[in-house]
Amino acid sequence: MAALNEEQQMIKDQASSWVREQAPVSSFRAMRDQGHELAYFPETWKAMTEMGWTGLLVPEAYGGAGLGYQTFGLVLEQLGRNLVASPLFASALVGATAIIQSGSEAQKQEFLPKIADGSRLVVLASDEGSRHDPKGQQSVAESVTGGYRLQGVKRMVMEGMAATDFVVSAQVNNESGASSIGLFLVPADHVGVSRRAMKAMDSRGYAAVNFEGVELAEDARLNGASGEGDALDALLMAATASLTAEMLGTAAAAFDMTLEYLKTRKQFGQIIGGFQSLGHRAAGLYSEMELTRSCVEAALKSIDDQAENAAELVALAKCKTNLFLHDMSNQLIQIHGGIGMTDEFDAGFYLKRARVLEMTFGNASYHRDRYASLLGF
Amino acid sequence: MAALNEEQQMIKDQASSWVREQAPVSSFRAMRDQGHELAYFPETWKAMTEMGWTGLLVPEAYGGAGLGYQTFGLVLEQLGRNLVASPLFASALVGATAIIQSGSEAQKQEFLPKIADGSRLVVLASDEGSRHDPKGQQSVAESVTGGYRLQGVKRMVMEGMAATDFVVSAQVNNESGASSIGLFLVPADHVGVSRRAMKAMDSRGYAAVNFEGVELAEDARLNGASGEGDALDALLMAATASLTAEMLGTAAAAFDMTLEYLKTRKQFGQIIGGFQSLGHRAAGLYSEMELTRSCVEAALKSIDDQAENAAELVALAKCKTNLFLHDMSNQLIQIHGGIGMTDEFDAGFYLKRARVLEMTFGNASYHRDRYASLLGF
Amino acid sequence: MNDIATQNESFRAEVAQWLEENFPKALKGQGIAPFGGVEGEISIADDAAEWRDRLASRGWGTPTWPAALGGGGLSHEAAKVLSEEMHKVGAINPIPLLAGMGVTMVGPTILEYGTDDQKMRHIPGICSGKVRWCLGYSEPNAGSDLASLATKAEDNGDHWLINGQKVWTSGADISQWCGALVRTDSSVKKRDGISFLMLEMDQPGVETRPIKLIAGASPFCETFFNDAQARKDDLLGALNDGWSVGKRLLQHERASQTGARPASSKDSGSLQDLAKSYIGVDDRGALNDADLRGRIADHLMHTRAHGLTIARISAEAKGNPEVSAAASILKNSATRVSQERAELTLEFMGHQGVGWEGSDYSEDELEHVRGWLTGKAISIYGGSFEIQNNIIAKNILGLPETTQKG
Amino acid sequence: MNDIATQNESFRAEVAQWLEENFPKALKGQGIAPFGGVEGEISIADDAAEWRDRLASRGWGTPTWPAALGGGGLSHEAAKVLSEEMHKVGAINPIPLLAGMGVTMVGPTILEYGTDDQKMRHIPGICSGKVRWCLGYSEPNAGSDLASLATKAEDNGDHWLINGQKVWTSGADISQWCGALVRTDSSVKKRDGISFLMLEMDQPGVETRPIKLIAGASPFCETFFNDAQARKDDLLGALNDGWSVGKRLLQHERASQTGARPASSKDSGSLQDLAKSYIGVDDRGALNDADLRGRIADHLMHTRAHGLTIARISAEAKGNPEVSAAASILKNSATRVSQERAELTLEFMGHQGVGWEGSDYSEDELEHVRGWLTGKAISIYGGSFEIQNNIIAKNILGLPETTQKG
Repeated sequence: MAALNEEQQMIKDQASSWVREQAPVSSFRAMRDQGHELAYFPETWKAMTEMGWTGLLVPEAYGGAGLGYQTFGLVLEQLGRNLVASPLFASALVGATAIIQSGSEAQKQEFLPKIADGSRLVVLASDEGSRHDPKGQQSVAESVTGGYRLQGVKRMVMEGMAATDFVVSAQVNNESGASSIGLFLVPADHVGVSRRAMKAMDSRGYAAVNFEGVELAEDARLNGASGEGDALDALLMAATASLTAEMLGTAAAAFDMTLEYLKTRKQFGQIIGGFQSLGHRAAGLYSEMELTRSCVEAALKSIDDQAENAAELVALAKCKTNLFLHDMSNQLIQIHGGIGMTDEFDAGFYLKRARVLEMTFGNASYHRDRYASLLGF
Repeated sequence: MAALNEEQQMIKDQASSWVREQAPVSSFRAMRDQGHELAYFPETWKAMTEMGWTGLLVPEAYGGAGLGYQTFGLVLEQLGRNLVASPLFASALVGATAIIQSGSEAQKQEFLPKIADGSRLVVLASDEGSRHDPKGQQSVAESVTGGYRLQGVKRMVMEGMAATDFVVSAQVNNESGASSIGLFLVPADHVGVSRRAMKAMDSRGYAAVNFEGVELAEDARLNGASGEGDALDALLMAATASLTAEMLGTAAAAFDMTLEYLKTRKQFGQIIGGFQSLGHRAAGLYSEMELTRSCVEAALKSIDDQAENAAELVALAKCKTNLFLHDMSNQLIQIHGGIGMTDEFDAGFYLKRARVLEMTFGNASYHRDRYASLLGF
Repeated sequence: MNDIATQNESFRAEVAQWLEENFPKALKGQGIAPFGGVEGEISIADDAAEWRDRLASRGWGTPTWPAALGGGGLSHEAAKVLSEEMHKVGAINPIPLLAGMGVTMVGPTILEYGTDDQKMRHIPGICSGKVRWCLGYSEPNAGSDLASLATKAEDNGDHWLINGQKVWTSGADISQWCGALVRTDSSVKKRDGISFLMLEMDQPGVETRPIKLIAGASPFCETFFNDAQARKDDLLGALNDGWSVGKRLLQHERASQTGARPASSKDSGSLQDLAKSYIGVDDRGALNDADLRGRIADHLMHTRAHGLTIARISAEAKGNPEVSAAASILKNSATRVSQERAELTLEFMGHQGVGWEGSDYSEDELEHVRGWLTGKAISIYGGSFEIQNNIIAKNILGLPETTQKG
Repeated sequence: MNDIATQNESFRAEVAQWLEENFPKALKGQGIAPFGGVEGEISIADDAAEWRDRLASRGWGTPTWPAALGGGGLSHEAAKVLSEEMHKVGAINPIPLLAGMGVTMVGPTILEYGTDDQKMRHIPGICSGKVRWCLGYSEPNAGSDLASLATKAEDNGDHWLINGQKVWTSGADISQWCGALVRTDSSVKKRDGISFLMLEMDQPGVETRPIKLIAGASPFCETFFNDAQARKDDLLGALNDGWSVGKRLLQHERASQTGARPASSKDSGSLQDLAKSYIGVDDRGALNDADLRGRIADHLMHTRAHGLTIARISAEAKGNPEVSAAASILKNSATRVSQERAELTLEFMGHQGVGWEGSDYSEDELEHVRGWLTGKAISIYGGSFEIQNNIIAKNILGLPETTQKG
């Protein structure tokens, strides 16, 4: 754990005790068993709003705390531990980032205060096909008089059923004929927008959202701070780095459950953690977790610092957390044996959530390739 | 071990006891320490000739035993166990195969009886750059009146210093202007041929051979049974399959040494093989060896049977033996600890030999790619 | 052609003709689902029942078992011919599926250890496909360390009285009989006081409760014995010698698990073609994800090596699929093949590989996901991955025991 | 800027000026080879000796050690400034290299456990770079199980009499002093009868014999003690308490090994550029071997993660590179980085990666091969890979001990 300042330590402690006391895994289980439409409890969301987490990133001028990604990461890690379901990541991190990074002053004034108070849920609608492929957008925003006409289908939109607004990525044709990717703010109740819930294995909230000839004004576009082409890339970098903090929390909880089991389960007359092959496996997993944590923290810091090597560090962190969470979730089941296979025990939740997180914003192959390209080979 | 017929069992038993009694690893060590120019002892070669191994592949009509690759593989596996150095593989297997597969009747009559009696050493000169890349030949055989003019530099030519003749691969321009790869028989003492020893880490015999405007008659070419383009490919398949048998022997001996050590070395008051992490590691290696053996035997059989799927099985066998020998040679050192690091102990010989064998005829990446291509993806 | 070969060929013709006359074409390629929501008695469709009965009338559901007991009395070679001919016409033998653990495990063990009376009473029912067996082995505190089991059987004069709890009794809720390991002597070392008992499931003292798994509904149950009873003469093997009987039965289980099963029953197409359909290929026909391509190639190579090893070991045993020490190697290797395939499939399906239900995912996709989850158990049951490695280290390699005796 | 920061910046200026005046530019970027064929006394070139002596006169070869004993008396922050400034001008501190195990291991342990007299007698020599130390730990039958060592030291009234054999005494043939673990009581449990003794190497009872390794000549020796002697007051720590002294010393060793070292000293360019030079790139600039590219990327990511972890742990310890439990994690991780890099390098060099000698291979290529072989020892010495995992499992994770106590 990187050295924290006082404020960060406080936020971390608060998140940790809230998650432990108010959001045990049994709460996620209850949500799953009910088949809740939104895939989170409104009271959870309310509590988060009250603790100020929804405004963590939002600058003070717009009603938030103006803190950074490292701080937000501390909260996400704790939430990841207990698989807490809420739109916090999708809106207060991803949505807020989109507007902070690329919004006009008017857009900031309109959206940021409401993201911070939890009254608007602004989420990214970008992925389309079966793979994360931001450069391969099929959605198109056609230039028309006074604005754009948006056409496309987005899938696996996080908290897409709860969202009040979408940040939609789409190909835009420049005057020169070349095409780039733009981001557009589209209200969920806009004419031409329809959505349906997607039921993924982690029982979280996803939607497929259809944008059918959606007519948008000029000012619906998020123009981007550093040239239009980079808006989606910059957004995905911050989102991906932050997601790795949640993933680390999920993996760390899986590790802790496993370690606890190794220390208590007896077979053949001894504590199974005393079997060297299992002890060494735990040692290997712990070591990998330590390395992964370093990457996650470095990635978050690079986003806060707007560091030049942020792209490398984010690819590194996502690849490493993917690999570690993959192994860890498999070992969680394997070491728990039969009990791990039962739905009554929580291990399956972690395994299913792990695979969704691995795939989100690019799997290990995607980021391995990206890392190699960034390093010039 | 596949079920053997009586003749195969006899040859295997003979090889096994000869290697054990006449060719211990200390004999390889003596050769290395002397820095022997040929990198093998002539008496070793003489013994092999007398046992008839040089004629194992050669058809009876040309003075050999006319047996197959599976049978030759039994001998190679035994030789691999003790790192026995000789030109048996290079000439009696690779050289003989080239002529059996692609030679004219006249070439067979001239070379095969002498390969079988050990008086001529015919070896393949094909690799050039730092990677095995048979399709990327830079050597050229230019059509000239009455024959060819050969130009090129070949490296890592097995037993190239001892060879009496080379089978040289080179690009040949067809009448249509398209180019294909041809094989040419070139005496080592031919005008324009020069060679020098290459000192590789396995202390075996290699040469860099220079072919400088070598003038060859039409009948120096091995025309190939199935069209000129396939001659090198068919030769490499048989050679690679056979090499995996030697590799398996080398890896199996490394496994046996390791297992023996696990059963005798004491640390912390107990036999180290009783430490579960080492016991499981040994179990994993043994399992991998069993799988590898199946691939090696299947590849050899597919060559004997001229099976349609031979190319797949050879790529499979080489990739699997590469990976297993790699791991096994590393574990040989690791499990032996400090003693394994000393030159006085034999482990280093196996490690060094392992890397050369892995690289010969293509590393794991090469064959993994080939396998995927053969399976159409 | 030698005599045996001639006999086989004439047998082949006989089988082909019999199949032509007796196999209902409508059942081509169809198994008979042994699991999934079935409660009480097994009920199957009429034509399936007809096919089962016709096959059983020849003893061909259990072709190598003695004809006098309802088996086919065939040699292993002839059984192979039968299997090949059935495969040709798409005929699936339903009897092993219907008999639960009867054909693969309990039957062979009864044939080996049973009295003549036990064979006469139990084997024909298994051969008929009408009596289903489950196994009572694991207990909540006796998983990999089976020998510490606590379910007790007391000698009550004319019957055994059984009390305790089993878990992972696959199909207990739909089985007629159970082969259970029970403690018959608590005064001796763990392994030495165990017996193998056969008992009827349909009695007041037996209660079963299905277990929901991470993949959803499952064939597994918790099974509770409260003063359940068994006949005095239904002890298999000697009193307190159940450990060796039970271990032998597990060897039969391991042998039956060495073939790698696809993660999903729909998984018949080639993995590489499926991957191509999700990821596409470049202009030389190679998968558009080089990294994944290499890992799929590695997996397919391992799969092939596994298949070649089964063939080699079987050839070395001259066609007799004898239970061998290699079973542990093959079990772990099969596990790797199955689990790796399932993970790779999920991976290349990407967003489509994380679905749980609903129309956004194809049936195949959803089955792949469930199969992936179910497959996580392969490295746990039937002797976990770790237990198999212990067996290889100790029994094959002769390394010292690392664990205390169970 | 706070006071400490101001002090550091003024110290930075002082160092820069001192280096300008004292560092011989001819030595820029040059280490002073501590190993390799040197026999008897260490002889080094005149300008190197001059540089060593100038640095030692300020105590800056051992900057954080007490000034009264010949060290620099600097804070860790100031030492970092010194190191940064030296790095800027390409000045390498030769004293840790020259003192053998003196600076990295023996010195810190003497500072912790030594008497004032021992500190006065031994520390200044280490600080000067003129007294080289080796370590007598391992024995032929006491490798990872160090506690079973047999070399005996008897109390002979006015001196210790030492008999036995050590192996892997690195630099024993060129060292003036040796820190040895010896058995001083055979009547008690293995660890309890061990003491840490310091003795001179230049005496009749000590004989050294270099060990040839798989990579060729090596710094390692076998060392034989035949009635060798040590002063009575050269026992470090209490009698029979050498195990804790020796263990502490090993923690210093582990801490010094957590940085991944390149397989070869020539290995300064980037791995990916080297790979490109052998394999070439396609039209999008990607390495022409997709499979290898993925594995190199994985390796580079692990390398970076390792570096980030060292930085993180050091930051958490607030710049004080304290010996911590994390050392075992970093040792194994560093091993993986080094060995993986060496294997990948060999692999992409292909035919050029299997050379042993001769003009067919470049000097760099040959060094890569030797470095690859030498590097196989990293997972063996200083607590093997397996021992580190035992330590992590037991000390960090709190799992039960799996091995009998040594």
